[in-house]
Amino acid sequence: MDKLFDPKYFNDELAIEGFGSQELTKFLDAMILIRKAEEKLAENIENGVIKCPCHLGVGQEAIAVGVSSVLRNSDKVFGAHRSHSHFLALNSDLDGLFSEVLGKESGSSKGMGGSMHLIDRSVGFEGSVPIVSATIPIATGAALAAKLNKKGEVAVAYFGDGATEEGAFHESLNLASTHKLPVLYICENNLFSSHLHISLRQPSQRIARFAESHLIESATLDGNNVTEISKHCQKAVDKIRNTNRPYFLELITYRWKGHVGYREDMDVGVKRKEDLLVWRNRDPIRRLELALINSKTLTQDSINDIHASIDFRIKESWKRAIDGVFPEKNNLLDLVYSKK
Amino acid sequence: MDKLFDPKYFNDELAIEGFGSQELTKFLDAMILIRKAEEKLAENIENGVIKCPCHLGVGQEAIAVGVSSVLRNSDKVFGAHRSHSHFLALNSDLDGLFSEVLGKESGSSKGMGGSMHLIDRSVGFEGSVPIVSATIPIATGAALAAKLNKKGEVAVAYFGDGATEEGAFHESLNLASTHKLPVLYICENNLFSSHLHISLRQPSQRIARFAESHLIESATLDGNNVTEISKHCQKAVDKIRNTNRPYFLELITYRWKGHVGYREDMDVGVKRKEDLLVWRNRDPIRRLELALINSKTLTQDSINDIHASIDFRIKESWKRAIDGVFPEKNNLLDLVYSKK
Amino acid sequence: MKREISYAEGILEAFNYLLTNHQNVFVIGQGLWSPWYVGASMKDLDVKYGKERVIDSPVSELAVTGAAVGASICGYRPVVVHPRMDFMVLAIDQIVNQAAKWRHMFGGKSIAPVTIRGIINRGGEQGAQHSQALHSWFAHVPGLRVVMPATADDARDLLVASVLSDDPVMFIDDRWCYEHKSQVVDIEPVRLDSVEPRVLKEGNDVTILGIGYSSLLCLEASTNLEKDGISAEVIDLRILNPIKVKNILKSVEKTKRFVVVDGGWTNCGMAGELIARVMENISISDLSASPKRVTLTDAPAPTSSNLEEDYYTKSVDIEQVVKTMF
Amino acid sequence: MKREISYAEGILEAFNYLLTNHQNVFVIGQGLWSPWYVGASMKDLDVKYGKERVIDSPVSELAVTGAAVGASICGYRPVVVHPRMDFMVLAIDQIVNQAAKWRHMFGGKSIAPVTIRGIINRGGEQGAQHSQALHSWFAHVPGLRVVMPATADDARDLLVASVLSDDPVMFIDDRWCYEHKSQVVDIEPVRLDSVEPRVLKEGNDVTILGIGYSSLLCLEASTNLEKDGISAEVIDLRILNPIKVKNILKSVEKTKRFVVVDGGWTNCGMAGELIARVMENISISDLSASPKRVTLTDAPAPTSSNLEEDYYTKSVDIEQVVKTMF
Ligand SMILES: Cc1ncc(C[n+]2csc(CCOP(=O)(O)OP(=O)(O)O)c2C)c(N)n1
Ligand SMILES: Cc1ncc(C[n+]2csc(CCOP(=O)(O)OP(=O)(O)O)c2C)c(N)n1
Ligand SMILES: [Mg+2]
Ligand SMILES: [Mg+2]
Repeated sequence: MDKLFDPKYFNDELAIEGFGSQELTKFLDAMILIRKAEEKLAENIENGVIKCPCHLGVGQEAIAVGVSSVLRNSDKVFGAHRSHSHFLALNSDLDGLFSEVLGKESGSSKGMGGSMHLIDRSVGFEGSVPIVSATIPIATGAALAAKLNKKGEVAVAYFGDGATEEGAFHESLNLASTHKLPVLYICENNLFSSHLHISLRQPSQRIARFAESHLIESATLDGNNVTEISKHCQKAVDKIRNTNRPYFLELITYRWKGHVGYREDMDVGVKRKEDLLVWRNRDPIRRLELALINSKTLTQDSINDIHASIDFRIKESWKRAIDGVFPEKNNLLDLVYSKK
Repeated sequence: MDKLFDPKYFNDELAIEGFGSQELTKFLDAMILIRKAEEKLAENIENGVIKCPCHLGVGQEAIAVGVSSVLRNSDKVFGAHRSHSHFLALNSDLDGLFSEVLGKESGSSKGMGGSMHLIDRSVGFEGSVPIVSATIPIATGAALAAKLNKKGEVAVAYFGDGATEEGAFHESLNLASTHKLPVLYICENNLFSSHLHISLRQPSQRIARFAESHLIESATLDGNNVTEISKHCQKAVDKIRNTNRPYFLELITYRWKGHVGYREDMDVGVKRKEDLLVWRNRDPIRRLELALINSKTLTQDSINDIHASIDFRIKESWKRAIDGVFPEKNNLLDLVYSKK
Repeated sequence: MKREISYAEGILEAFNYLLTNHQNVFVIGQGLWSPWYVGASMKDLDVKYGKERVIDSPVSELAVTGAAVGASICGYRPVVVHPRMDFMVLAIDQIVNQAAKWRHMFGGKSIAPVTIRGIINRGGEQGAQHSQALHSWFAHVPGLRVVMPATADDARDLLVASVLSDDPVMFIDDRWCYEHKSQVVDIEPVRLDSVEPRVLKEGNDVTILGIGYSSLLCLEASTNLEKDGISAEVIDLRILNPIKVKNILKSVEKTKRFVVVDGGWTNCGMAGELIARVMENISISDLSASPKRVTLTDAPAPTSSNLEEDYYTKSVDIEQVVKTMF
Repeated sequence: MKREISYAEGILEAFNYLLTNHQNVFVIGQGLWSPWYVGASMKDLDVKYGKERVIDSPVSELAVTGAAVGASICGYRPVVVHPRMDFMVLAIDQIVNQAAKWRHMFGGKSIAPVTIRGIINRGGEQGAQHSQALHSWFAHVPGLRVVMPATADDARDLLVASVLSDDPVMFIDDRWCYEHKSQVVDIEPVRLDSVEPRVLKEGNDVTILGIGYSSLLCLEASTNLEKDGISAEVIDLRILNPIKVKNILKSVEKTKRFVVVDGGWTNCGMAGELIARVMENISISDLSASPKRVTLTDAPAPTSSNLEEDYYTKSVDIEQVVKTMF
């Protein structure tokens, strides 16, 4: 357990038994897409094209990809402020993301939300919002709806370690545990909330202890291991669907960029260059690539092709986003109330 | 542990070793005073003289008496909606309570607060308020003040099992644990929040599990055993003063009256006559009286004298309260802002 | 066929109607399995519709409200019940940051049609933390529809309309209205956005606008004013946000005098808002006196009965203010 | 000796003054050990005064605010910093139910002199949940003093006055003011309850009242209006609760025209309140035009720069409204 928090460990190639090459390639593809999409955003934050605050999740790609691999479109997924990966892992919709970040009409929220308000209901991504912890009760309510409608839906809430310091988190866990609601809580424990390390905010680094206190089954895993996450989530989600009980998954990870914006070694004023160097060895993408090459599932060349093709998609999508139009002025007032 | 929640157990005389007869008599006196004061209130709620909502704690007297027995006047104590006992255990001020409940000028809050807003700063009772959980962060802040002023003060927060469902409770425990604040959390777990039994509100009856999740030292004890509470609190408070660390004490008890008002076997519409019958056997007063008689510390006669003298004090105090005057009309506006 | 019902019965009829006719309606909140604190307004709902659809909750205002918001996003029409507005403030993030903005910030792709029943429960020596009337706060927030009925028929029909509205609605319910009686016919759902301020009584000399329970006080005052030869037109605002003023302007243009009565505090309250609305929309020469407002005493609620007497507005206070305008 | 400082420097000077001269002052909130989001306004405080008195906190708005309230009850003078008002709504119970009522409900036997610094941080495509200006809400609450400076000298002097006041104070700070510069002399603490609305610029034809950053817009507008031959008197409200109107009434009686500009939403907002205050206190014949208000667009904040352009008030919007009154 302690090793999970120590970046010296878990740096080797992933175990890939039980996964087919197609599935593994999909994981790799999805993670690279997310990584490169966020790097594109970083580049355009730095050069000033993007004005909207962006919280990048570079380094944390395995989580969304692993979790999404076991979900259905009818499940209800909610994100937070750092949710590009949650969105892209479900729909690979670069255009929707890029345009949204630029405030364009063609964005996933029609340019009304920006980076911090993404939505794609067609794949069950029901929305992300930046008020820390706010979607935890909302996802819990989606689980209540799922329990009432008896269609076997699962609700998913993504949130960070910082969010567990908000009362809403604890209230929600109690509600889900008491009323037996089918919700999967995913805590991306990247050890930081903005500039503050978890040791300055909580008496223990292990968040799953809260699930235990609410009698919710839980596990703490390597958040940079997409195959393990996928395998474990499959079991968890099956259990949730069968029992209507919540499940809590804590995933230990690390973000490579600052809290907000494009910088690498600065976190809203806090330097952490040395730490970052070590944590980079736990790169979820490199670890999967290693496994794929060593197991001869893919060659370095085919991996290079994947990179190249994603680079191309990103370039094209970014161009479309830049060329897109802004929302009509009347949206400002017309969207406040429903017409019904 | 489970036996604590089962009213069949813990019905015998108390262990009194280590306590002097004077101290034991003080415990008894204080508990009887609280019991009879609340019965006086019940009588006057029933006959319509009291209009202000009163939450009576009959049956839970041992807790406040045990806890208060180890506190100093410089400690900072905060209560909630059911706090007559917390107030009286510190100051025996019947006049202040009775007048306050009647909204009289001579009340502890000058008639501005009623039953749910009691205060007596001379003994460190810093205030009680009925917003469930609200004084938990406030007491935590009093502990922060104590840590800063380095005078060895301890902050105390009394609250119920229901209050632990509020986010403020969890946020506070994390704050106290992380910042090492000298606060004693006292959870009076009477198994009910208004009409709802804890099993309908939480997945476990044992509240101390939350202290564990926040890495706060804790214990769960019989809440109807004044000697054990006093002894344990002495240790806890010493530890808090020495280490500046929080401590959490869960005390299992049962209230005999309804959630609000004078009724015995009805709880805001919920009948629980049978349960109450069994729980009455755990009467904290009778158990101490038994011990005192069996150990020949007091005779039945001297106990009867205590009862009689308290009856008299209550009668006199109630009369004074009834005869008291109402607050001046100008208080309404004059108390809104300070003059400085 | 007309029948007379009380406000509390109106609420109960609305719940029965909604739970019977709309499978996606459910109710959640504290006390629902023993709803003693809301009089008869929720009697036996859990027995009739089951504890799965009438859900009592832990003491967790924020998560419970958020759960209702979440369920509303997923196709349900939940009603969250907060026995007191004072407790509901713990849930403001979900009401104001989430529900009220959900549609707008997602470009209209999702809605959060939750109804929040916030109850004003004051008087009775309950004091500062159990007596607040914070309706003006919610009226301040774009995206939230705010409803505050005064009469039994409105209580019923506007609750139905609130739950059927595609927007989040703050339905504010004043315990002091619960005994008020009015005539009703069978429920015919109306669209919430079609509801305008309602003229409760016609008159010629002064327009008295009430909000919630205050409207009943205005009616009372108008009856007494008649004896003094003053014919007051009484209007009940009903919808606090988004606000509609056409009826009010028409009335003020006729009477040339305007008084607003609100049971909330003065500063940034509903009463001042209505004075401002009227002033920006009529020409000054249409008025024969400065507009006035009657509001709650600007202090926390006291407990002492002696002070409660002064604290809350009585119809005679309204009468006095009106008389100064002639 | 006079010096010129910026608003952000004014805040920093106030903190330095308070932490140096008052041992019972401490600061708590999110980000205090890395206060990048408040510009230079809190630079190095933790280094200078120690992490025991400048406390960074977990993401727990409610408990942290409550802890400050508790410490204030026990003799301290804490300043709680909320980087955004949007987050602060999670702490409303402690601000509104507890601190604002503490003195009154305990008969004056205890006070809660906490200062809450709620920051308005909008624009920059931050969107609906990171841009709110909810000052009107807090102004609604008796027991809470609400301060909203526009200028650098006020930022400094009113923050000092807030912390030294025996009442709980909501000190509202608009990021858009941070670069504003003004002349100051050395700090001479003033009593918060003696502070009145301030005439920033004298004029004869119209009174334009601003609130916080809006006051700076009003100044800008007044300069342009001069070119059109309109002499505007600009007043900065400064204290939103309890409100004082003497200076404003005097000005309106002189100019006979009144416009209020506020960066908050319309309904039950500060702008409407001031129209009501003026209307109830002057005689209608004193006005030569209906009073007007300029407020924020009644919608959640958009993110798209295209819409932000329309969403926020510009000085030209004020000019246009003023011109319609002549
Ligand atoms: C209620 C609230 N408080 C504070 C913030 C400011 N804030 C934005 S993100 C963040 C850090 C949250 O940390 P965590 O939940 O661990 O997520 P991470 O950023 O690490 O992904 C904070 C404090 C906010 N958006 N909402
Ligand atoms: C924030 C808030 N929510 C709800 C209530 C209504 N209420 C008053 S007391 C109470 C029960 C609290 O139960 P518990 O904390 O166990 O205390 P007990 O009444 O058992 O002493 C409730 C729900 C309230 N006063 N405040
Ligand atoms: Mg984190
Ligand atoms: Mg209890």
